[in-house]
Amino acid sequence: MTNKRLQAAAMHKVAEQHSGSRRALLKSLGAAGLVTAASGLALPAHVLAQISNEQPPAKPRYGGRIRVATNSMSTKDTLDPAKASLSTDYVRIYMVYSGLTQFNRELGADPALAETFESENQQDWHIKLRGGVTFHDGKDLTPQDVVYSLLRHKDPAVTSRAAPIAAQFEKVVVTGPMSLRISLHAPNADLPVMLASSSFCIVADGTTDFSQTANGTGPYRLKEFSPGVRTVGEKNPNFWKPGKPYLDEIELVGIADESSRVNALLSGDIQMALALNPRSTKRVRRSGTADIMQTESSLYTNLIMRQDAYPTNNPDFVLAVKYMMNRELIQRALFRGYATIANDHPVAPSHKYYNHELPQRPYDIDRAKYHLKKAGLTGARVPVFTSPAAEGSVDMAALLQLSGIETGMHFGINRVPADGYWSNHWMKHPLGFGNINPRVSLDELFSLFYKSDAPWNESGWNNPQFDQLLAAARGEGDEAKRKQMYWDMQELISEHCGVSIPVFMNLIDGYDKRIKGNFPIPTGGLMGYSFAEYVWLDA
Amino acid sequence: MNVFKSMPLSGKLGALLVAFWVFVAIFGPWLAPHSASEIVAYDVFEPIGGDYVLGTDYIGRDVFSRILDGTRFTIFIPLLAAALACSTGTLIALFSAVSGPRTDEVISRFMDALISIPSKIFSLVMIAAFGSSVPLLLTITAISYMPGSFRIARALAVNVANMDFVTVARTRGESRLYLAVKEILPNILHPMLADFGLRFVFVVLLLSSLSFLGLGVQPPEADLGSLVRENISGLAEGAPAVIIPAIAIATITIAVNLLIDSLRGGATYAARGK
Amino acid sequence: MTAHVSVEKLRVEAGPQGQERTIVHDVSFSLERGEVLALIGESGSGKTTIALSLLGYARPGCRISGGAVHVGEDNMAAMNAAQLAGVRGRKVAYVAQSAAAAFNPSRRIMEQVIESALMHGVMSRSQAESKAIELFKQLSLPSPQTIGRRYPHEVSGGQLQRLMAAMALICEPELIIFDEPTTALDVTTQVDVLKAFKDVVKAYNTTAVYVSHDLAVVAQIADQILVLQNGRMMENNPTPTILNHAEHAYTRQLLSAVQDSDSYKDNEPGEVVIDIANIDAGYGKISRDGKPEIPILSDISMRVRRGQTVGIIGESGSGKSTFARVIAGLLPAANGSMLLNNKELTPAIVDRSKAECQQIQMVFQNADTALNPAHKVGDILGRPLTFFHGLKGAARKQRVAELLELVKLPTDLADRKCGALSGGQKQRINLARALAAEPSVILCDEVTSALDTVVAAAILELLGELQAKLNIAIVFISHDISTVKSLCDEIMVLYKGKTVQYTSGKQFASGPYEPYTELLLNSVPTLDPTWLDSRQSRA
Amino acid sequence: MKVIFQLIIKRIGLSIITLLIVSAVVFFIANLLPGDAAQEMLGQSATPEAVAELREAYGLNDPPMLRYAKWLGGLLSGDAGTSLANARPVSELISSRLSQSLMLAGFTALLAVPFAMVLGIVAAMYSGSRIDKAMNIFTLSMVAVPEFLLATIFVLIFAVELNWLPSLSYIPADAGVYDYFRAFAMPVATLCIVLSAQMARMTRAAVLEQLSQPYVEMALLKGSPLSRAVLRHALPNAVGPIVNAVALSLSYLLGGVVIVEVIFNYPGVASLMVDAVTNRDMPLLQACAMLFCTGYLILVLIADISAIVANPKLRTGG
Repeated sequence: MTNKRLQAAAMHKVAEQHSGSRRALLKSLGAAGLVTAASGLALPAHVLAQISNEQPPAKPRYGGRIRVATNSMSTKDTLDPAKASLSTDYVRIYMVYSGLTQFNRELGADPALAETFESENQQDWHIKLRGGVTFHDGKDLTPQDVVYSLLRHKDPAVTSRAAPIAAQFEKVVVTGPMSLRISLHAPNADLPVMLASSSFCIVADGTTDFSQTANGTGPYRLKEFSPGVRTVGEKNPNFWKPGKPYLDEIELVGIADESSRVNALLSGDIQMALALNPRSTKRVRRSGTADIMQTESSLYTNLIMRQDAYPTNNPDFVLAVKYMMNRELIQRALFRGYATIANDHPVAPSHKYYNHELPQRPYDIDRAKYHLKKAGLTGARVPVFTSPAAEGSVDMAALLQLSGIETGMHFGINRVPADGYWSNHWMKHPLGFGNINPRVSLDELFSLFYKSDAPWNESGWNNPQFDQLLAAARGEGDEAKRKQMYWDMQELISEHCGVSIPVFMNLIDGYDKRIKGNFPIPTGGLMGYSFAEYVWLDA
Repeated sequence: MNVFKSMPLSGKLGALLVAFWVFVAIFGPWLAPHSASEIVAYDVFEPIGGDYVLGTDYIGRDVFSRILDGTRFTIFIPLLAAALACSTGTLIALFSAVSGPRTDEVISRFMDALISIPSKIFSLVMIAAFGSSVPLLLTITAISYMPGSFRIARALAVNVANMDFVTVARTRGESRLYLAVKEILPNILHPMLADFGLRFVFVVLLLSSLSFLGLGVQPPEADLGSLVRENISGLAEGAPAVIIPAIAIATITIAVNLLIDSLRGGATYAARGK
Repeated sequence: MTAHVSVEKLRVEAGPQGQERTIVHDVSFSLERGEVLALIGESGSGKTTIALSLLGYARPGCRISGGAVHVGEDNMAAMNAAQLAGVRGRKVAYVAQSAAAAFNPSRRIMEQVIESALMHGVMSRSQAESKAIELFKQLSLPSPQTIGRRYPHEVSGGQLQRLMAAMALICEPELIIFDEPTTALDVTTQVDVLKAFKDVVKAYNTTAVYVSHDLAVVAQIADQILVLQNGRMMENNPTPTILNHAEHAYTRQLLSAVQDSDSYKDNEPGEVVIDIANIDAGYGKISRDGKPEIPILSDISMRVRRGQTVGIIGESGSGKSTFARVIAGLLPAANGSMLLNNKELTPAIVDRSKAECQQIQMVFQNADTALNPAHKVGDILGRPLTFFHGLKGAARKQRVAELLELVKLPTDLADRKCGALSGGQKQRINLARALAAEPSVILCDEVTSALDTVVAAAILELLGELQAKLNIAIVFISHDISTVKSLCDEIMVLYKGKTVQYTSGKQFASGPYEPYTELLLNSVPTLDPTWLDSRQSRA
Repeated sequence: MKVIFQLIIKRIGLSIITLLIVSAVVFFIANLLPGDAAQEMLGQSATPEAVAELREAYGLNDPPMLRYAKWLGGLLSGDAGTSLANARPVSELISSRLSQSLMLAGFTALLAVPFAMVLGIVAAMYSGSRIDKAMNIFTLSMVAVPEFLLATIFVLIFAVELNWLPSLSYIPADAGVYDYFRAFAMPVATLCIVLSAQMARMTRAAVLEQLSQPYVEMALLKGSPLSRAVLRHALPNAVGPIVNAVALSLSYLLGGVVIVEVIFNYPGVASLMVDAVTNRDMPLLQACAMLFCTGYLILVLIADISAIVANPKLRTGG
């Protein structure tokens, strides 16, 4: 299939970029058992002292200006890392700011502003900052900036998006001229990964006004910011990564309409585009001037069956619906193959803890009929809420409706506007769709979405056994046991939880072929939103 | 039939096309070879004349079936909405015309206010508030185009209200209701019919605009505008999935106007709303 | 000497292709240079159509289908559009019936008067303007130097009509067509306008065709008269022959309708139906002393008895129609008193009872606008029957038939809409509707002025018969002094909202007269061709 | 001139009433919207506590009438409020977008109005002829294509295939005439087609009505060719209804151009208002509604004034 070929090509390209010294270093570290690639990162902290991505192999070209389009923009656009909530924001934040750590392509975290990131007990973390880092306004980076940047998330007035995570911080204190300590309420091995998210990027101490200015340490300085219109960044000559960045200027815009985004890419008005539709890939690749970059991710759109509502609280109904999911068709028709079949749990096959012994749930109308009959719901009419906000959910619902007719029940599709979906519909109806972004750590993913008291326990699932396993896994030192626990949890979700996850969707970005230095980082499109420091424009 | 015979050629063409589309709208769902939501082919955007008469759409559904199924939305919602908009607009205009200047002023200002709210944004708010459904789409489009109808009907009604025969009825001591319904209304019906045709087109276009914003009829159902919208990515390769529904919309709106133009003998019509 | 203008077997057809009807049948006539021909006939007789064909023009929907129209060397019927444009306005000019409508309201008078001169390039702008001013003087227009700077709505109807003559004469054409140029004017104005026309035509030795329905007017100006009926020539003879030895019966009928009778009415007075005393009425705010801001009527008193007709006479702007509206309650009087059958009558119609409304019925001038075109005759007549007398079904039908018989119309008219009826028929229905209410007084506002002479005479006759039969009171409003004289028991002359003279019909027949009444009486043309020349110009 | 002055004074008074109605209507229907700015701000990660706090901070816990009164009070004292979504003054957000919208509207009007007038006048002059029928079909076809399709077709042809024009309407900071032309060509063309049809049909109707007036016949009988009779005589008198239709059509250019703004990524006020709805940003939403209403009223006023200027009878108060 074309898509396989493409993937291979992409991998090949990536391999090229990462040949040489950097690749060798990683390999040696891996051999030493210190790097856990593509994982929930429980690696010893001193490994983070290594700088990755230091010297790209191909000769980068300096200079040039590109325009990059994400899939949204509005007056809600922000320069405040704490408020960043959409892809456009993430890109903008990573353009202007740096974090203590940053994501790499193997789903791990590399040190960034933190030179070292160490902990004995995974509860008290000691951080030594990189020296000689300056903010865009010339001020030196100090531990006080970091303390301020982390603790402001706990201030309700800041209305931070990361407040639930920041709640784990017990104390953040300066311990030396360039060092500080983060004390957590409970151990968490994933802290370095969590701090790589854009929310925890470092701002200058005392900054409260983010409406017009952004004073960060990132690769680009803010030149222009008009919410809902554009953001322009110009090269930061004092960026702390020597030799970077490459471009003189990046203009960031949002183009909500996908076909406009593709057209803009093909007509050369933009050089990179986030989130292309699988259906557009053929056109883009045929153009000769542009290409696509595919990022396999654990992004998924799931059907939520609330456990506190009738009839979705009936376990047989849940199973019936899971058997009605025509995963192959969804993967093939809806995503043109740019998706990986999922097994009703949120762990992607590429994950190291993926339970590959759990049998794949098939599309099986007979079994669906059986369970439906057992639930006494044959012939029932159930409304299902979908929205363009949850990518692909509208078409998935249409397919489900067809399966439903075969099985002997009717799903009434209720498409509601993307506008207000998350606050007003998500998790509020017996049957509706959700859309969950990739999370690096399974602990974070399960804690946020599947634990009985998780803030976004989408289906209202309550399984004490799962909760116990989750708590145990967090503190489990033995890798094999830990893996077994995560396997068990996947099975529990797949068998009992009121969510059905048909496929994981691959992220597709479009880019002008002159753009070089790009590779997938699975936390999001456009290299985990952090393309700005990596790419250059070939002549 | 006499009416038909007396029409100019363009009117006959319009009438035939309208009849054709109304037929499709009524019987289309039964004539469709496939279910409108069934994915029948792996290949998307297939051209005309393959296994599927009008090719396949963006996920491999049968375009022919989807058009047969979707036409009824593009015919009946605008038909009803335009009828609602024109009738309520006319009734309010009649009331306004026979009421005192103060009531008239208040109603007119209120209508001005409604006109100035962009219809797409109004729809966005209403659909966000109540969720999309055919009755709601009807209500929204009717409300959006009612003030325009009102403006025209009021202008006509005020003219008629100054005619001597209305004065005669006034001197008889007739009630306002009688003046409005029996004396004025029959004389503004004809121009309002023309307005109705215009409004029909506006509703068709508003519906397709709404589908662009993702606010149209509930999937898997799709009106013709939604078909154009959902298959727009096939435009570059000239997919029939996007071109045929667009042509269908064009022929429907043109046909309705040709028909109505010929019914009023190509006469002029008064100012229009938004 | 060859004829200057000759029309041979002119045939004009109307209607769409395949359904033509002939509206002018083989009309022929010829004129010497400087001669004036009058085309006379009722509406629909084809007189205007013939006149327009002299300009090579047929109104939309009509076309000249046969014959020749020679003006000098040119055959107007055989010229193309460009040739016609070169002749019109320069060689042949046109004076339209309503100058108010034929002047472009948005352009200054001078522009329009000299337009044809400039278009045809016969003189420069300054030459044309001085020529126009000269013509204004000749046509006895006030302030000839400046009147051209005004807009059409800023001058009076009589002045406009003369300005239009100036417009026609600007290029000193060989032939002028006057199309009912004085019909829309008040009698006192008509005299001056006619005189001006006559003088100017004589001064320039212009050939003229004068279209009119009024024999008395024509008698003053024409050398020969062509009588038309239904598009056919009835009689074409020199004026004295027509006036004194009319050959055709139709001509004689026309003559008799103009013949001034010295009869007057003097009915037995019945009891007083309406008693109006010291009425003031107008528009705008009413001041403390009961005078409106814009007064129309002041201090008017009138008394109408059963079986009597009171005539109200005045020119446009005299307030005579306003008076009818005041009585009907459409324009509430500002002060003064009104008694209906010795009972106080409230000024505003909204405060009147149904019975009071029923007692006073109004008949409007223009039956075209007074009858709802959407209703059937039966409904128009039936509505007051139901409304006032509660008649329904067969009883109502029966009464409608009786009413139709009463106004001498076939009873099968009840099922027809009034759009297709003739002017006379409509006016009868208009009258019948008023009678349907069985009122004690009927207000007739210019009921005959939109009708042709012969038809008008029939309506007046009917009115007299009905009054005798039903013993009702009539208020007869008109600008036509001879009609009022012959019809009314009492006559009131209004001028600028005030009563000039209020006297019995008997007295009115003999005098003495107030000066204004005298002027009115003397302004009515007679069939004596010397009448106009014997009048002294007022202007 | 006195008449116009009086008209303006009267209209300002009535406009205030209309604007009040608009604000009340918008406030009412916006209150029907589920969720509020606090929820939208926090989005998917909202916790009830955080929402409650933000709600308090935004003053969303006040009863609706009080909030409306506060907003109205602020507006009367010249303060349109602060955007809830990004804490910038609403006036600032709007002013930057408004100039863009006005520019788009202006260029469109400059092109569409004359184009529509020519179409309409020609059709009226040759009414009933083949030219007229062809124009009728042409104008109908123009409105019959959904504007998003039209815009996309333009982009595919002129930007993607031919590469003549940019697919996005960005105006560089140091833009020259050519840059403006390139940036505006497609959005303006799209809107022209959407709007011209209607205006052309109205112009035709208005001119046709004047053509049946006696003074036009008079002009023809004075020897004026048809074109002169139409242009010099009929047209000035048709100005009233034409400008009215034009005003109504142009009022679409402020709030109705969402789709064009989205497709060409043009930062205008229409998409600003859509943002305001999405973010439940009431002060911004209200301000946009006021703006559109004012725009509409100004257009109608201009139309009425032009009708008066074109009509000497109204002009002199006769």
